Amino acid sequence: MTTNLQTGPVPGGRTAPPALEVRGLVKHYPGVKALDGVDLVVHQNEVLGLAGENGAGKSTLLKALVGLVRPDAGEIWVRGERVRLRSVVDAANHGLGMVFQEQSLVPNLTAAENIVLGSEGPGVRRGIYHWRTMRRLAQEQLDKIGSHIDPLARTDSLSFADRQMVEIAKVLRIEERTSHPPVIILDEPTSVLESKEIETLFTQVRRLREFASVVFVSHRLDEVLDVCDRVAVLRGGRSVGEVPAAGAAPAELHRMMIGSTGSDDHYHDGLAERSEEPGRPRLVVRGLSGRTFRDVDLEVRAGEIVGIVGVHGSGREDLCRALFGAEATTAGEVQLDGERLDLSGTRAACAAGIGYVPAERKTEGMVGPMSVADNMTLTKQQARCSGPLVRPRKQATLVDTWIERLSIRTPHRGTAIQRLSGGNQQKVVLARWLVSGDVRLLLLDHPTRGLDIGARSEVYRLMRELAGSGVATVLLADSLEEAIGMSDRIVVMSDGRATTEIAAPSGGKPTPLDLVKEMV
Amino acid sequence: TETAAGGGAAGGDVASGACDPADVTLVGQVRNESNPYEASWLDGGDAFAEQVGLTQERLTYDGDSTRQQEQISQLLAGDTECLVMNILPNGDSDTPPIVEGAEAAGAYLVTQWNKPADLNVADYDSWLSHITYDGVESGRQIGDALAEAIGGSGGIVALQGILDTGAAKDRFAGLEESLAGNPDVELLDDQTANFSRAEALEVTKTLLTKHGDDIKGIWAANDDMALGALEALQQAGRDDVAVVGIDAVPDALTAIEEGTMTATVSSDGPWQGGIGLAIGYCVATGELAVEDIAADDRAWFAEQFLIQQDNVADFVSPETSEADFACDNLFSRSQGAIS
Amino acid sequence: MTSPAEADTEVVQARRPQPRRGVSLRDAGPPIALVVVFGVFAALSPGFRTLSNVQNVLDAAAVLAVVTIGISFVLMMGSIDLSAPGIMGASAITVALLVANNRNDNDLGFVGIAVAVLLAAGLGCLSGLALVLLKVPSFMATLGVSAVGLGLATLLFAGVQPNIADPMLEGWAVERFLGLAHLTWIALGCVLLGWLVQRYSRLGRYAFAIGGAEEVLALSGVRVAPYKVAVFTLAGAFYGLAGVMVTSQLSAGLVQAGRGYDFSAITAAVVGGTLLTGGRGGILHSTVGVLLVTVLTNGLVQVGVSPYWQGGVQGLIVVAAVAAAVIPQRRRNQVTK
Amino acid sequence: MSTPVLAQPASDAPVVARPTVGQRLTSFMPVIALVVLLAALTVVDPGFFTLSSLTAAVRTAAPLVVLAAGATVVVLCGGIDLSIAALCSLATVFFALWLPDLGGLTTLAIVAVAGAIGALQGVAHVLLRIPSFIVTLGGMSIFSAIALVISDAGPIPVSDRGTTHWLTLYVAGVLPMAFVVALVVVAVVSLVLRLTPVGSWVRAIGYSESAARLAGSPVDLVKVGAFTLSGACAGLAAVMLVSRNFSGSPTMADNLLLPAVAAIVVGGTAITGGHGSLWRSLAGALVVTLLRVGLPIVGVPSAYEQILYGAIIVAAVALTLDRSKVLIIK
Ligand SMILES: Nc1ncnc2c1ncn2[C@@H]1O[C@H](COP(=O)(O)OP(=O)(O)OP(=O)(O)O)[C@@H](O)[C@H]1O
Ligand SMILES: Nc1ncnc2c1ncn2[C@@H]1O[C@H](COP(=O)(O)OP(=O)(O)OP(=O)(O)O)[C@@H](O)[C@H]1O
Ligand SMILES: [Mg+2]
Ligand SMILES: [Mg+2]
Repeated sequence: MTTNLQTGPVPGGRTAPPALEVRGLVKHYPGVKALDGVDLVVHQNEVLGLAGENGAGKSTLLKALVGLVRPDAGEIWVRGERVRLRSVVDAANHGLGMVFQEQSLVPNLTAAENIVLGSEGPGVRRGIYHWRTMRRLAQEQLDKIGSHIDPLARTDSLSFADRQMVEIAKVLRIEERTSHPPVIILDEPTSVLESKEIETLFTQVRRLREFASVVFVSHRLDEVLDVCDRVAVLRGGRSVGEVPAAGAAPAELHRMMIGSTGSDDHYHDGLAERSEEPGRPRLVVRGLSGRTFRDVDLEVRAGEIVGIVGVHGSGREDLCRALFGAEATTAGEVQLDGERLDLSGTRAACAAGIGYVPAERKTEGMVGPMSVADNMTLTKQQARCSGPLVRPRKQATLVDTWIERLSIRTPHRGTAIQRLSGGNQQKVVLARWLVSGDVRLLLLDHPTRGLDIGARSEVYRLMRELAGSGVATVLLADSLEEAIGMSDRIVVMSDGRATTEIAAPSGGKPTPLDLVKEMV
Repeated sequence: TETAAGGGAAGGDVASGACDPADVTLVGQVRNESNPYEASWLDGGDAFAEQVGLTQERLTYDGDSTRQQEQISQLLAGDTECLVMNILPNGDSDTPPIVEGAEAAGAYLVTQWNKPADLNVADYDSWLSHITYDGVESGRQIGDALAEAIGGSGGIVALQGILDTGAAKDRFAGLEESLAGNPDVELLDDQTANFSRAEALEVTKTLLTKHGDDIKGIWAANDDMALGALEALQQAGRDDVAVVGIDAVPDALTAIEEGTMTATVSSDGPWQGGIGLAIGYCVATGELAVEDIAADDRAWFAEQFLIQQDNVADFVSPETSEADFACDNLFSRSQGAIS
Repeated sequence: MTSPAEADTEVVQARRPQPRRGVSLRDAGPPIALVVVFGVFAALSPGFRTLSNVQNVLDAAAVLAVVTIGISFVLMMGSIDLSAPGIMGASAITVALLVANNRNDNDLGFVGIAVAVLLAAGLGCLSGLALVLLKVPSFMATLGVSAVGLGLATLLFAGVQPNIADPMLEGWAVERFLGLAHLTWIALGCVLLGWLVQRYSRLGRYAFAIGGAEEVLALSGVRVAPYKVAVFTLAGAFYGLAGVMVTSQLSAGLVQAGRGYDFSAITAAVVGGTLLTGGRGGILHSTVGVLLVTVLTNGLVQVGVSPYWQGGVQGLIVVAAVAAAVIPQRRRNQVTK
Repeated sequence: MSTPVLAQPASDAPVVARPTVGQRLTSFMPVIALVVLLAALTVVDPGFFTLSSLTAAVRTAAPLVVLAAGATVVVLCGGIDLSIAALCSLATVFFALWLPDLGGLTTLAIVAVAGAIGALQGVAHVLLRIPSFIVTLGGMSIFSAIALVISDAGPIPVSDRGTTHWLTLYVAGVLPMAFVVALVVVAVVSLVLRLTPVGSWVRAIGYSESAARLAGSPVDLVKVGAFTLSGACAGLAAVMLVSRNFSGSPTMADNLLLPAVAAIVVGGTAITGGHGSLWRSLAGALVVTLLRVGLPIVGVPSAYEQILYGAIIVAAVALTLDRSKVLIIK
């Protein structure tokens, strides 16, 4: 097979012009070159995968394609015509629509309103809402993706996955907007979905290919290769190449992304380094009950990683929050290293040596406008203070060390964390619990959500390293594979109860199927 | 650390004013220009200033004590050599700092309405005079007029002014005196409506539902509230209730003329605006020496009249004549010293 | 660049709720508080529970209701509006000078009222423009506009109280229909109008959405600036009408017609369940809040609480009512600002 | 199998994020606004720009600076304190009542009690989860009522002026002591915020309270602390007012609420929390004071004064707010 890195319109009218073409796109941010001359071609009726490390510039590129980022240089061509995209509406009129990496729905509106937002068409006539029409328009979109959500439900009362479906239904409104075949851009749509929902999504993507082009971003390379026709790779803001999906291996893609080889079975990296002997029980939970979980017993030994799996609504997230003192409990007792744990608040939990990485990074994990350094040292003041006073020098050294150790891509420790790519933000959040070196129990809620393979391996390595040094870890994994790969033991929760426990030693890992059977 | 006197021309010998009449600066300060009484006060000041060929600097502080103090200290930080101030302090507590400031800067000061009882004008050189109306007397006068209007017996309600002002307290004390003299008149309720027409409207409505036909009369600590009460009565379709107020604002006089309101007590805004400046001007230009002002004229009650339907015509257009402000006639309206 | 979906805290709190339509239990706090407060006063004071006092309470709520409806749209957007005193003052004086009055020969009647409301809408629009064009936070923009309004009113006032002689405008406060003053019916009409706008107009729903997640609207290609300006303009118009209503009640145009209405309206809206952070509540919530506040004011007089204490007791009850209303929704990691 | 074409990725040398000239300028905007206003007033009335006039202006501004400084920390935490003015009035009454008994200790007692009252509001806010706007609005009316009742609805004269005399002195003959105290308050609080972790906690809470809490920051403690400081500052401002007015009165400071909040916003502190500083509020308070006293003194008629005041504070905020820090303006 040959590589086709196209840099211009196909001469001689061999075929129709590509649906979308990008030439030499450049975008600078203070201190970062997010895009450094990206070239990209999306053909009609194809699904193009876009891969690249965290911070490679994928989101920036895609935002430029829907008019949200004004590029410093470069050209965008849509169906053989050069366009300047000034706004989302502009882009939509050219048939370009996007599902954003971070969810972008208005929480207090109905699903129907969100779906038609900005392009209500007959749903709003002369500024007056026609709820029936609105509902019908939304229902049409929801039917397309086979979702059974009530269009008049308030969006904030929907589950995360349902909201994702609403987003997809919303972007499909593009079809209604232009007569041309649209280009639908999906920026990491799967990172928060479960396997069943992912399947639905992929069915949609394949359906879309019949009449549209799709750009698809994901850090799960197997997924990318599964659903895409072709995969383009970005690195450091540049296009570094592309491969046809058919027959390509994740390892190959990975090599292009980071410039060296890596393996896809990274879950098992470094397994050998683990000591096989978990220590004494560190966390002991007895009959803990809360709003969404009941009578949970759980034990985690020092140096052990325990995965908790369960579907949405199983109560595992609230259990984690309760252990961290961020959710009220109604009954039960928790001991840490034999001492009764104070569950009255997050501060007590931190003081006891518990660390928590929340799933909602953007609102709960980090303080966007504050610097990387401040975010990293927000919890452990002894890490940056001598006595009551902050020591900027000490803080700087410490933060720089961790930026180095976790290879966090940031222009400077003083950069606002919101300017980092998602993966790098996550590393900072993790680093928060590591800087002081006194954490005994880590509660990780989807710690690898949105991370690229490299960062993921890094996080895995870190987790193992920490486990090796005796830290007990509770892991709510991104996928069953991750749970299986990383955990020593897996607890299955359903309906608020811990129902089963499955051992997963490095020799005898269960299969995902084994788990699914227990979960439902 | 050392002490500095805040002012420019500090502590001169103020008693012997020797300013060129053209050099005198006239300042009148009231709460705001958005109520008719105080606007007419400033207009009276303008009229006096014109009379002596000067202009008056009009200051307003929007009923905000701190802002009044701020303006005065800023004013006193400028040229105070021939400064004459006719001030309406926002409350009793605002008077001492104004007086002290003026004394330190050597500016000629006349205050009106509000003064703590224990602050003695004669202790100061540049605080020339304090003028007020006898609130207890006015409160009692309209109380009596009200009692008479309802035939000497029956229930009344009182609308008090801003509770922490001396005027509100004095006037209410006057009402209590009147009640003592009219044992058959019963005070059913007293509420505050903060001297405000709109608040008086709401409070009166509520009192009307609470006490119903028992209310025969409404005693209001000023005309604005009385007018609000009149509106409430009109809206409730009651025309059997007598209403009294204080201040003689034009609308109240009209209401008395028409017979909807029973009585008010005159306060003469234009005269007040002129007289304060006139006293200061006469002292500043040397036509009057501070030591020549009689002790009784340093703090005095100005003449006031109970206005009822029979004499209202005399007050509809209050007039001040130039003669009122002549240097030898300044204290002609005195009803005696404030005891 | 705005980041997409600063995902509203609501999203975070509502972790795994049941899909939900329309009204929910968490809205029930303020109405319950209203019923309780009403019940307590009715038990304590025979004067309170008379029909005429209930009419009186409704009449007394009229102006506050109109102001609160206006402010609710602004609060829904997550902005704040302190311009009511200035705008009401300007409109009160304007209408008093345009209808039959004792200062000039104007007798424009209904047109005068319309002009006053338009002027008020214009002042409201000014707040909106300062917000979206100069990017001045609404707190300051509206405070500035309030000062401008008071200045205009003082200029027009010119030292002489304009008293109105227009029979229609005077009649609004005096004449009754089904036991309620015309002004009260006007206020009820405003409640209905506000509710329809909130529920069935793009302006209302977008105001709601702006409070929920402004950035998302931009991502969806909605230009929020015009809607913000429109909301402030609408609010201004409501304040203007309220100014006219005060003028009708007092038969005179007062510069201070709107004094204190800014904070009472915000209190009423918040007591009714509108969040100052935006995105929750609405006209009906605010109406309940207005009734609660008015019942309190009236009840404290009826019960005979000393005027010295009334303000304090009212403050205490407001805090207690809000506390009671939020207790059922209290969560560990809840954000309260 | 294909051979992917590999291009060389750009080596991204770490760039140190230095503030640009523009960014530096925005942080000086409050001062620039102040200077511009002063210049404008001087142009209108050259007599305004004299040493004694400026001295009077900063002396006047002192209580406002202190009030605004305390409330700024609450605003930085994302809340608001509407009770400062009423609490300050109440504190003036306390001062006048207690002075005969406590003598020289009165000042300390007032600051402590006002701080404790502030703390009480903070506790109500964090424990009951009532928005600070409501708690402090309630506080405002409750404090007013208490002040009215205990003062018997009238001013209470302070005859012993010795206790507050020091506040009326001048440093080096020109700098009013009250203003120096205000500067010290601003400086000390700023330093505490800067040199201890409290500063980043405050900002974290202001920007994102839930993230701060999940990072184990002492959110509730810091908030209660902010309200305590705000209350204590109201107490200190009360002492300054008493030193100026020789009496305590139940409504003395009531009208300082909006100017104090205006000072904070004019300084460029985001009313939504997170971004801002006490120095900005200091400049803001001076701007507001100049507007309050300057406009009438240079001879602007009352009606136009209000219009100008409105226009200028809006313009000042337009100038001072750093929009790169505050993405969404509500
Ligand atoms: N608004 C911004 N201001 C400054 N820098 C930015 C901004 N947005 C993105 N960047 C920088 O541009 C680079 C590219 O970011 P981008 O979000 O496009 O990465 P990405 O490939 O989508 O990463 P991820 O897989 O983590 O989502 C990163 O280094 C990021 O820090
Ligand atoms: N069939 C319909 N007809 C009219 N309006 C509808 C319909 N369905 C939904 N809506 C709109 O959707 C809204 C649902 O959200 P709404 O804002 O009312 O929620 P809420 O429960 O009142 O929220 P909150 O508790 O925040 O006040 C309805 O209030 C209404 O405005
Ligand atoms: Mg991205
Ligand atoms: Mg609702």
